[in-house]
Amino acid sequence: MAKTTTAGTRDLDRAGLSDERLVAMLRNMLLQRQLDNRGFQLNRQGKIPFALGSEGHEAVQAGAAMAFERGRDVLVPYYRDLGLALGVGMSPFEILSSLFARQTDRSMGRQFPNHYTNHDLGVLSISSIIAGHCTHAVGVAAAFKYRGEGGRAVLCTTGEGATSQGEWHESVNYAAVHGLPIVFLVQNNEWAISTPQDLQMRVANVADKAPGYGLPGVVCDGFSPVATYAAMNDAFVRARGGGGPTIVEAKCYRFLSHSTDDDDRTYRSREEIEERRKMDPVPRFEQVLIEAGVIDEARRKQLRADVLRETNEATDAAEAQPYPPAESLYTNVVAGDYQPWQE
Amino acid sequence: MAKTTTAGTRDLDRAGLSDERLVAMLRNMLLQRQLDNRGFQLNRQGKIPFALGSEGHEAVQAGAAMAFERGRDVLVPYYRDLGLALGVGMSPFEILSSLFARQTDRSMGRQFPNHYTNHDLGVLSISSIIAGHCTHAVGVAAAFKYRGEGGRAVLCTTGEGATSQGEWHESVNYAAVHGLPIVFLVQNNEWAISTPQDLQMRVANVADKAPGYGLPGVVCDGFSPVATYAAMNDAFVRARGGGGPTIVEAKCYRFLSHSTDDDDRTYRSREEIEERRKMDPVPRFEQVLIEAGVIDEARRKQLRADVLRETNEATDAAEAQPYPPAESLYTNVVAGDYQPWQE
Amino acid sequence: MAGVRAAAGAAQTGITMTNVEAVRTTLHDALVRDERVLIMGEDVGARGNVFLITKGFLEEFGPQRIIDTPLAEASIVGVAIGMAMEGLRPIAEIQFADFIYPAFNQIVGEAAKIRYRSNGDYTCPLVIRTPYGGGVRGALSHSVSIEALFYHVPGLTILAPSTPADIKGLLNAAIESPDPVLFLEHKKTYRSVKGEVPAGYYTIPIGKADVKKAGSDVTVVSFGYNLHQALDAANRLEGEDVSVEVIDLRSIRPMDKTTILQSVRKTRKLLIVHEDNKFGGVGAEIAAMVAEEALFDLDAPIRRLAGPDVPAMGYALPLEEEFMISTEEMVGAMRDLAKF
Amino acid sequence: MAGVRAAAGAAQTGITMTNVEAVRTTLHDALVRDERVLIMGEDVGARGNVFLITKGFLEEFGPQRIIDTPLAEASIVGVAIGMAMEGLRPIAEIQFADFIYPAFNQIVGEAAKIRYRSNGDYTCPLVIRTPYGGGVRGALSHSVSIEALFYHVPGLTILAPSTPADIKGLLNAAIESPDPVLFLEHKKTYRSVKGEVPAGYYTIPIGKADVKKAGSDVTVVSFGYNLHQALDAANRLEGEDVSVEVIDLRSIRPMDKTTILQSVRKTRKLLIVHEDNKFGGVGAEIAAMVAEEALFDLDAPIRRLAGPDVPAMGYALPLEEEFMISTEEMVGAMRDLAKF
Ligand SMILES: Cc1ncc(C[n+]2csc(CCOP(=O)(O)OP(=O)(O)O)c2C)c(N)n1
Ligand SMILES: Cc1ncc(C[n+]2csc(CCOP(=O)(O)OP(=O)(O)O)c2C)c(N)n1
Ligand SMILES: [Mg+2]
Ligand SMILES: [Mg+2]
Repeated sequence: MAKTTTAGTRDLDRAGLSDERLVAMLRNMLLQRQLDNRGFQLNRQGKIPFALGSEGHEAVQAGAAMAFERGRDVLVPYYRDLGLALGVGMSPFEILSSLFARQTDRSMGRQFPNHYTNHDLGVLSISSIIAGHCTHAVGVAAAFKYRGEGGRAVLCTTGEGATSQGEWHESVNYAAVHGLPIVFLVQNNEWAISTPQDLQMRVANVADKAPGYGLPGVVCDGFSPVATYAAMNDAFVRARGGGGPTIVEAKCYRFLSHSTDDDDRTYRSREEIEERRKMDPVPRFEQVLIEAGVIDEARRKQLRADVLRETNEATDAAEAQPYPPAESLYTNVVAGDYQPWQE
Repeated sequence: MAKTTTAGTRDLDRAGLSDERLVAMLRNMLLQRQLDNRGFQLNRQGKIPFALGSEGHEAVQAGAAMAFERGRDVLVPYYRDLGLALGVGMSPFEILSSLFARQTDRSMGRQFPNHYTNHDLGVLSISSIIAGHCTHAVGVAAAFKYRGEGGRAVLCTTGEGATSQGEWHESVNYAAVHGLPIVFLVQNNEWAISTPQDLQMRVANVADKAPGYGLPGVVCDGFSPVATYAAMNDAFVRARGGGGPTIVEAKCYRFLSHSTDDDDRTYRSREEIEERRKMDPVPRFEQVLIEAGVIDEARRKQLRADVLRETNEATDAAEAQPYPPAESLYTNVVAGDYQPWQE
Repeated sequence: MAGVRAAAGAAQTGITMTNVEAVRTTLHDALVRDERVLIMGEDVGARGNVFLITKGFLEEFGPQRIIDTPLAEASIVGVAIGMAMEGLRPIAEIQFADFIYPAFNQIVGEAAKIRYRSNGDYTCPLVIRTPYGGGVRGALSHSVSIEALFYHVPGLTILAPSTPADIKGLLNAAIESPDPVLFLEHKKTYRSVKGEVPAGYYTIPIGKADVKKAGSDVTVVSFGYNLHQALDAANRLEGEDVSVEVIDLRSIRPMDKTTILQSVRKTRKLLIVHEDNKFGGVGAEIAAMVAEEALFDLDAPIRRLAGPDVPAMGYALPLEEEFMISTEEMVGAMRDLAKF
Repeated sequence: MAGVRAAAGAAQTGITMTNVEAVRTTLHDALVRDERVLIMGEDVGARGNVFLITKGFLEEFGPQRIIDTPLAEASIVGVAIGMAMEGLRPIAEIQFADFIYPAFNQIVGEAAKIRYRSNGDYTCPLVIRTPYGGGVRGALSHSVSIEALFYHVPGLTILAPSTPADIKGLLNAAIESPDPVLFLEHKKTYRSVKGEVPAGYYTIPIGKADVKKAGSDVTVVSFGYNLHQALDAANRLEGEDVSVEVIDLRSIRPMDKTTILQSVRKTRKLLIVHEDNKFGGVGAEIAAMVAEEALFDLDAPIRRLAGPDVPAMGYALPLEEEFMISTEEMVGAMRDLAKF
């Protein structure tokens, strides 16, 4: 029978991470925050039609990315995974090319922002259809197992709202029955657009759903990158070693409106947001590292300056790129030339 | 937090049922067995193209039907629910009209056998698409709650295989979130055609899935009509009283092949079936009632003779009916006359 | 295409409103009129739907009637089906048409067949509303058209009105209908199309197209956002002495044979315009019907101007523009056909 | 229609087998040939599929390659998609076509768009096989045709071969294809249609129709079970000196314009026959294409003989017979058209 454990604390229990890796996580979080803000800024400036923020998810994603092994593991993300995308190796230039829908975007300006693809890095292409990607993640894990590629695992992410979808259920169940190397990371930010968790499910934790699949379910503090790393690393190690899937629920919060098209003032209180803001993982983790002596104030400033510069450079470079040409609409429908009426 | 309890024993703990009701359950079981056999017989005689048996499910269905309140509750069955259909008031003639696809069938010979409909009795029309009916059951329960019709509940049945479907998950979750008056009865007969339970889920009991929805999950002995009645009655009482949904799992067995189109020798051992046959609920419940002095041998014989006569009469009467006319193919597509091209 | 006017023809007195307002007020009136009417979907409650169509409804009608569902489309439609079978009049919303696929089984496998399979013992008076269509930078999964995935399905009714007055009349007809209706709202017309809406309750019969502009040289059949462009194009061609009749299909299933054939027999030339991909789009059935019934009345091949056969418009502006049919292309096609 | 012979034309030496045997041996060879090939679905293991197509495969190839999945179609297709994206060549089975609806999202929303949305960064070489069609007393949910629900979708390939030789060649082509293929097998032809199958590995190009019988008076386009009836009907009409050309469409998306237009330009008369409902069926696109490209080559209206526009055939024999198109009806339609 599966058990539900709670991993993670907020102290600098560093979970075996070196100073270098702790700083790398902080850098990832700072860069995510910076790029995130840039998206909203560009939208306000009228330069891009849409942006979707991940503020409040930085710690989850930095921690999860740190547990991910580049070149071995595969990421099947969802649209709020900017930090994960960066964490597994995508560049700010790629992110901004996607925001600007430029030719240098890997999808050549086809995809909505935040719908990354990078086969080289093992980042699967996703649609906007909530939970539609979860079965794909399971299929990749099944391929690893079929080919006997021990030591590889898949990271499949969603929000808590996505767990209501039938396809999420089918994915977790299939992975459980077949004991596949996969980690289901649920980033529980309390809201699905305007729908709060209690209209989505009757349980307190998404992780409570795990025993019904015969799986371990773990809740971790998604405001702490170390706690998330620890929980995710356990799950990854289990998956890579043939121990099967885990559901990890990282409790976090969505600080911003759902997207630039949303206005959260209609459905949630300013007090709730302020309350959660006190836990803001970015300044908190900076503080933790400073107090632990891992970085000093100067290094903090330096890091902030670095990610700003990087973001500025990437913004300018991406903006300078051309749109994809209109003719590119017709390519890559299927292999080769494509006409539904063949001559 | 939900807990999983196990209800039911095999003794004649009569769960408050009068002699009359105990005998009614037995009669239902005998009739179900008889009609079931008749279907297979007619198929072997080449009189009908298809039949699907429910042998091994008699106790579950007699018990569940006894907990159902006619005229108040609604049944959303699945295709193996012959005993439930009878138990809520459908006649052998209706069943046989459906097997023979005669004009007197409520669907006018449209539906596959075992896909009942009877609005008067509160039996919802279903498709063959596994779990497709579960959301409908939830919708009916939602209507009861919306209209403030306390004291009414919905019975939604499936096999254990159906619980793998995304739509089953969405149904149970919706009902849980909204606290609806519904009982999900899962008739776990160990097989889904040729697929055993362990290729369907990684948990030992379907009822183990209930806590993940914040619901009570109950396992009962599906070879005992009294045990099933007891578990189902608790669940119905809870639902009718506003206590929300319950998942009841009745452990039973499918004694026959999946249908007349199936041959189970390819995928399960004769030994397994023989072993389960020892638990055959029909002779066992007869024996229980005889030992308890509720019926005697003569009454047993009489009951058997009664259901045989009833079945024979219904067979003759149904067979004598005409097929629906070819023109009836075109009616009831939508209300009124129907042409996709309107003139 | 901001500021497009609703099609002419109606000398109605009423209020001028946008398409989105027409949806909103019609839903509101239905809730007031009939207790059996419920609205359910994702974010229809406190948020008031992502286009603010149901804004304020939660406060006015309460959470029993304005239901924020879990994020699961199959259950949104499926639960609504159960309610409908039990006598309520649910209006289910799919937040964007692109997200209707998970509910396909419930719509096609279930809702459309309930009356038929039970031979009328049960019915399914259900409305499924959803915004569709492109031109709003929605990229691959916020801009598809879906009518062609459903219009083949017996038992379903599909409506796609283009003007506020038609929206009101047909949405009322959908809610009155004793059978399941898929109600499609082109999101680019939500705020860009305005028109007068008659006061009071009325319905428009399902299955009737509407001649939005009379003409004699070419018949154009269209609907949705394209309809407004087609009217613009037809108006421009008046200057060139080309007289175009523009038919607003409005009802996709059933379709109006009489109106189309009457017009084609008069103009002897047919152009079908729709935003969705051409191959297997609804234009195919219209062309096939005319080729079956009025072949010798035609003076030119039947022309379909439709979306290219690629999965969707891209996010980048040039990709969206390339996918969408421009008014200029319509002018060109009408002119060519007139001259043929 | 037991004992129908496979369509003529091929002077192939090979083995004579039924359609179901052709599916079986082709799958078997693919498993032997290519380690990346897996078969997954409900009851494909010990049961060997409900039509015994994969019987014995589990013993021969093991449970890692012959996967009895949980009862959940969205995951059957979805997991196969993931495998395909990761380089395997899964062949997913939907037990009956009627049960494909829950997987609609994965097929239409996902598989069909993966190459496109990633601009070729990822591909989805996936085959989805499923038995479809009626005439076997399958009633409402074991006899539907589904091609029209999918043929509108860019990015998908849809094949529906009718003879054992075509099944082998096109199933091999499907497995070789780097893009998702929906492979439709008419279940009434499984055991009733026999024919010779060339030995050795071969493929038939996707998108090519096949003239199964040459003729000069009328062109008939059909596929599936109907194709064999159409050949019967055409043969009967030879006695009346009516020469019918019968084209086996085989590939539903893409479709073969050249073969159809060549034939129509010769016979000047077109009859389309398909079992699925008429309105919005694939016959609509064929008629529309011809009305667009060859209108003035026609000497008669384009005729479609198709299933009635009701949700499905019923279980009672008269309802099934009324739904299915009889060979006599085909004879009548061909004769009428020839005389037109
Ligand atoms: C199938 C589907 N339905 C609806 C939507 C619209 N939608 C986009 S995001 C979202 C909320 C998702 O919530 P959650 O899973 O909690 O993730 P979060 O956005 O909170 O990170 C919704 C309803 C969609 N994209 N796909
Ligand atoms: C969506 C769907 N997929 C597949 C089938 C084919 N099928 C019919 S019954 C069945 C097994 C169902 O097993 P279970 O739910 O355990 O019920 P049981 O038949 O054992 O009572 C399957 C796979 C179907 N009817 N619907
Ligand atoms: Mg969320
Ligand atoms: Mg079972």
